[in-house]
Amino acid sequence: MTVTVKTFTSSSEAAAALSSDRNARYLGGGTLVMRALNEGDISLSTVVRANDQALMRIDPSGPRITLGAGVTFARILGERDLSFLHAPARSIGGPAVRNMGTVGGNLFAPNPYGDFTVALLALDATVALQGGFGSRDIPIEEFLQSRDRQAGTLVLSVSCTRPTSAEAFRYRKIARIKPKGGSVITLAAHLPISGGRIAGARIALGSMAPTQIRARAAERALEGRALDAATVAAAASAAAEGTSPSDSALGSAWYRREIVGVHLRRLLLGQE
Amino acid sequence: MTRHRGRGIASINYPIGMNLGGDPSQALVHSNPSGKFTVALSSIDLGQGMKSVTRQICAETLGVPVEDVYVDTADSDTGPHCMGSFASRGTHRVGNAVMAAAREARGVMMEAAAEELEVNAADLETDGRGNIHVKGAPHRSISTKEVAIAAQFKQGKTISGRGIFLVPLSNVDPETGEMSPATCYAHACLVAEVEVDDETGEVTMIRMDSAYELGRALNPRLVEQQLVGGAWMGVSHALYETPEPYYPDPIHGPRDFVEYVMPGPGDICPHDIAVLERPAPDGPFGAKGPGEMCANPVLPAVANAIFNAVGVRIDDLPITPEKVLRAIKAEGGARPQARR
Amino acid sequence: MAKTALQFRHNGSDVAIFVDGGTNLLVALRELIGDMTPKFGCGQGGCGTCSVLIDGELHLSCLTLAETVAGRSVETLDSLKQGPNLHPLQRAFADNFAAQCGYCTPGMLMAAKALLDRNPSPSRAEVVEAISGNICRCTGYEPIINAILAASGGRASA
Amino acid sequence: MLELRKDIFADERDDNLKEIGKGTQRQDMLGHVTGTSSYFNDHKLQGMLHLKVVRSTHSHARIRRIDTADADRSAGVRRIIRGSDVPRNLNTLLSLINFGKDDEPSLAVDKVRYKGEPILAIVADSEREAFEAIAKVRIDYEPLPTVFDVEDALKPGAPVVNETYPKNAFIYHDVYDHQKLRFGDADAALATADHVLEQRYQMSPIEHAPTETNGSIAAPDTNGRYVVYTSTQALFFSVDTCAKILDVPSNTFHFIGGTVGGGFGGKVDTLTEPLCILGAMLTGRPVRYVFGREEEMQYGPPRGAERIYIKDGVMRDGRVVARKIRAYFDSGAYTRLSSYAAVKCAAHLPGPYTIPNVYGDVYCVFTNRTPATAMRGFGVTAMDFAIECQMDKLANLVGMDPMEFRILNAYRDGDMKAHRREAKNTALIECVQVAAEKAKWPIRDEFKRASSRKDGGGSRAAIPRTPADTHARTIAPAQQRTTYDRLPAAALHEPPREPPPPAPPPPPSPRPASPSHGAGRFSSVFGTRRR
Repeated sequence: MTVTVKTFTSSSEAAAALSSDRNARYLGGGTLVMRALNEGDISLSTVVRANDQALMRIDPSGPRITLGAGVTFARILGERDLSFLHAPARSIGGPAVRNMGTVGGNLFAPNPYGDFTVALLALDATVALQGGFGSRDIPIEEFLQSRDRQAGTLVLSVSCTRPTSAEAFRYRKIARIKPKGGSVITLAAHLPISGGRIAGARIALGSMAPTQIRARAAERALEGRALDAATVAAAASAAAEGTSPSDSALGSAWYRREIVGVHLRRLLLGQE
Repeated sequence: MTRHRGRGIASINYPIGMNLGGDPSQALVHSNPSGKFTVALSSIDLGQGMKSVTRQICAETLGVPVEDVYVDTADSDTGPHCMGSFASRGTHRVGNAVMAAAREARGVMMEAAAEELEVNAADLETDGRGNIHVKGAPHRSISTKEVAIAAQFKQGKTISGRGIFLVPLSNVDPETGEMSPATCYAHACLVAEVEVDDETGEVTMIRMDSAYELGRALNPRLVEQQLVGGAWMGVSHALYETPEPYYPDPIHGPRDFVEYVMPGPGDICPHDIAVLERPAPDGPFGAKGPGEMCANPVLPAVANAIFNAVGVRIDDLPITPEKVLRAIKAEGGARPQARR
Repeated sequence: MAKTALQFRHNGSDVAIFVDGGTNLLVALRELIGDMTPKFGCGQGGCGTCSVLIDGELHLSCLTLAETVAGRSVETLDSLKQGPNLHPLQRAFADNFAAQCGYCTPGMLMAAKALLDRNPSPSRAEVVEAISGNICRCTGYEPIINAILAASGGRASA
Repeated sequence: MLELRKDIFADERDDNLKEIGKGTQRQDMLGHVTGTSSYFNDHKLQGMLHLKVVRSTHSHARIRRIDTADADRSAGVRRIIRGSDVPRNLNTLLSLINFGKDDEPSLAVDKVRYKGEPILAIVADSEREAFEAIAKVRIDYEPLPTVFDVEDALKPGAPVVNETYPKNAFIYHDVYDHQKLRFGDADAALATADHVLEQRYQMSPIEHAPTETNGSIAAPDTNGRYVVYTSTQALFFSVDTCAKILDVPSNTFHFIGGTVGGGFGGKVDTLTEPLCILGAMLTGRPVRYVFGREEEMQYGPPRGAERIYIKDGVMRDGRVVARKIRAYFDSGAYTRLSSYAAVKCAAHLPGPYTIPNVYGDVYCVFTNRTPATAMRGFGVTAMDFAIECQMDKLANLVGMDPMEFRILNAYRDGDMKAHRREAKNTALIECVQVAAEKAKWPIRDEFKRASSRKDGGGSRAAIPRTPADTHARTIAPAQQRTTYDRLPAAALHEPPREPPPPAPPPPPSPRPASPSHGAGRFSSVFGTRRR
């Protein structure tokens, strides 16, 4: 049972191959699949690739932008129109990983990885999936909740909201190591302001649960209010509500709960 | 949100070599017919500079330029026995063995030169540039190459030498611990300045100032490599590293360089170092060994600086943000000590 | 085992090899082509010792499926020297004593080259970012940062 | 930034040397920057096989059964090596210097003592095929109670980790479960000290994390020898350890190494060479055994954890008058080198200070974790952390500046150290003075004028009256021998053996019928009373 590589020109063929073989994994940038192969993961015996140019497409125009699943973080950093995504893209890996890692792969990256997905979650993303029986779009939250069962489907692209202003979207990754390290927690906040009040707040957290999650209590504390110190304090104190962080090599659940509010407050107040 | 600065110090000494089996090392030195020397060792260069420092020791002892010496390490067929590269023993033990071997080789070289120049070997000296001449009469000179040719093809002499360094065995008294654990000691004192975030427990290194006494800096650039890299490792040990983050509970062990945390290139701070040299009577040109002890003072200096900054003592390594935060919370908040 | 034929440019020369399914580029370079300059450090993408340039972009060869470089250009540290002359980065690493055990050096040099090829006079922060995917356990990074700054004509100091 | 303070101790040095003191370029720098420095793994051998080990999934368990039937038939498998295939499947590293008892198998046979302990070695055509075979091995374990805390391990009734040391402690001098240091009367001095401070310090393990992982390549060479490319930090330690374990003369091997991608102590243990060579012997092919990064981090030996209790007595004027220390080295499941670390640590007490009454007990304790080994600052790093944190607390307690406090207590030339040797060539005071100067940390003139070369010796040179332990422990020599241990007790007193003949016949098999050759030891002994 050695490893077979299957390369297709269309994503639908790749999706079909993926869904018909339990030991198949789709090769994006290689940071997950090649590592698994290198480390002797024998549950993986078929590597599926697609040379479909549609997977590489970036559609940066309009109120919702679309990123092909095969788009690398380096490419996002090269797109001026996507400057709101530069901070999350830059927070991934070193330069080599950014040249390799893809938007689609990041959706599958477990803690302490998957930082870009935190940003996408805050930006109300939808994920376009190609399964054995056709394609469909699902909200990113639904995707993340069922991620373990998505191994047989192929992600085609991700679309997300373009923030109305630079201040409306904030992102921060807390790592032990500078300039790059694994996430202790990752925070993203999309706070559209309408008439001086926050309308449609979305706060997303990484490493605060088995997958990226929304901090709904903090969102409620912000919704309909002006972004002032009192509101921020209320959101910060609610930040850990509903989260279920784990102990890991990078920090304990206790520590993550203790600091998530501190970092949310600093993020929303623009403090270092 | 408050960040507090603090300074802490630590001073240490460190034993050179080990008290096991006499801690021996051997070296062989020989010349080829062009007067170029090879040092054969089984000692390991794992980055500390074994090949380079023994090369300088050999060149100095022989009285030839460093370019005329090449050090070959770690082939069990050609290199004589060495205990290995650990316990800060490389420079001292292996250096001494190389020095002894080079001294013996130099003796033959000077005899061969004396025969060519028709003088007494005791009246000759080396100029360090590849020539041997009569003391006080530099024009009565012969090159090491000419000497090597003469030794090989005319006199039938091998310009070579053997060296060993062995420490007298020292028993350890079971009742009192009386022993001779090492032959000499290096010393250091280090001042660390940190900044502590009292809401997250994060500690940032601001700067380090240090003084290291290591016998003699045989090569100051190699010493600098050890001290700079070693202090970085000290910071890493102090604040970051463990394969068992919940020791003694052996859970959540890191599997990669993301989970095993060490300071990155963005975490380093300025470090001003002074090197003192009090030659060890038994060291090669007085050298001790900087390789291990350079990390040691950093750990307590950082811990003491954290106390100075926020008034908490963390006695468990590594001093993670979590431990600092727990301690600050247990104290009811940061209690900055007198600035110093 | 079924083998797949693979052709690509390696340091300016065309090479052709047969790879097993799943072979990574690091293994292909070292064991099939014999270029030992990229090193194995983790196989996880965490240390950068296997860094190479693919079509001029920095990649981790251990996480690159070998057959994905078909028809592309791969550069390793072995491409840096021009004849007997060291590349300015190699000279700067030497002058700054930026290597101890030397094992991370090939990856560091490739990361540095990827930076300077795009940004000939980087700031210290940009240098730090450029080597942030590369682990060095010996030097404490300072001499490496200084070497890259020196090679770029920047200021080599802390 | 490095500054040479040539002004200090200038009278003790000859600075007119030609090569010494120069910042000459490293001999290996050109190789490093061109990538041509040759590490163990940079050797490509024809027909090389790959070795991977099957590791225990339990921290402590009896092995009931090992079923390799499916693995044997797995594609590409050339050989599965069991403990019974290892000629001498029990060793301890420092047996080469007659220190300690053989306590660690190359491959576990009846019991595993830490999670990740090797049980089988699988030699296959490719790494992938070795991984696939590993998945097909079935091992039936009977889990045993575990112990992970050093103090718990020493309690009566604790699970026995390593039957060679049934009390879970290394035995020193055949009698004690710790190394003692006794100098003066610490208890009496503590009773009359102005302040007493007792504290607990803990260091968790630390991983060496060299960028190059541990590994070796072994290959049959001409004339019956084996060439071994290795990452070892100690070439002859590895040669002789392999000769002992594989029971062949040491000159069967041609070890090549010397250029290593970082070690920091983590490449002293001869972790990969014995099985790698055995694989080459049993298959007749070159074999590579290299650790993956997770293996290196989890099962490569770390710097062991240490727990340290310090009780100090200090006078109002800042003089430390007594220091009492109890320290535990967590050796993990086997001895490796921790036994020596404890001795080195005892000798290091009480740090670089002249303290008239010092009392130390240092234990090397076995627990069910990955065996520990040497690392940069071995035996000293954690103790220095404890001592220097303690010194800071003491200075605080008596209201002294911490720099001045250290100068006051620093050892000086001529002082008697606690291990009963005169301090010579000391320089702590000067280091503190220069560090203070560099950091612009003000100290008073009297402390600026202090010198390591002044005011030592005299009454400070005396060995104080030292009471004998009133409750000296009379532990019977715990010599429970295991079924593997073939070394008769008398062998401990054997004179060094003659080196093997220069040209031995090629070994016909890895297990020669001739008498054991591999037991040759280095020529000296670690000190014990019996000598």
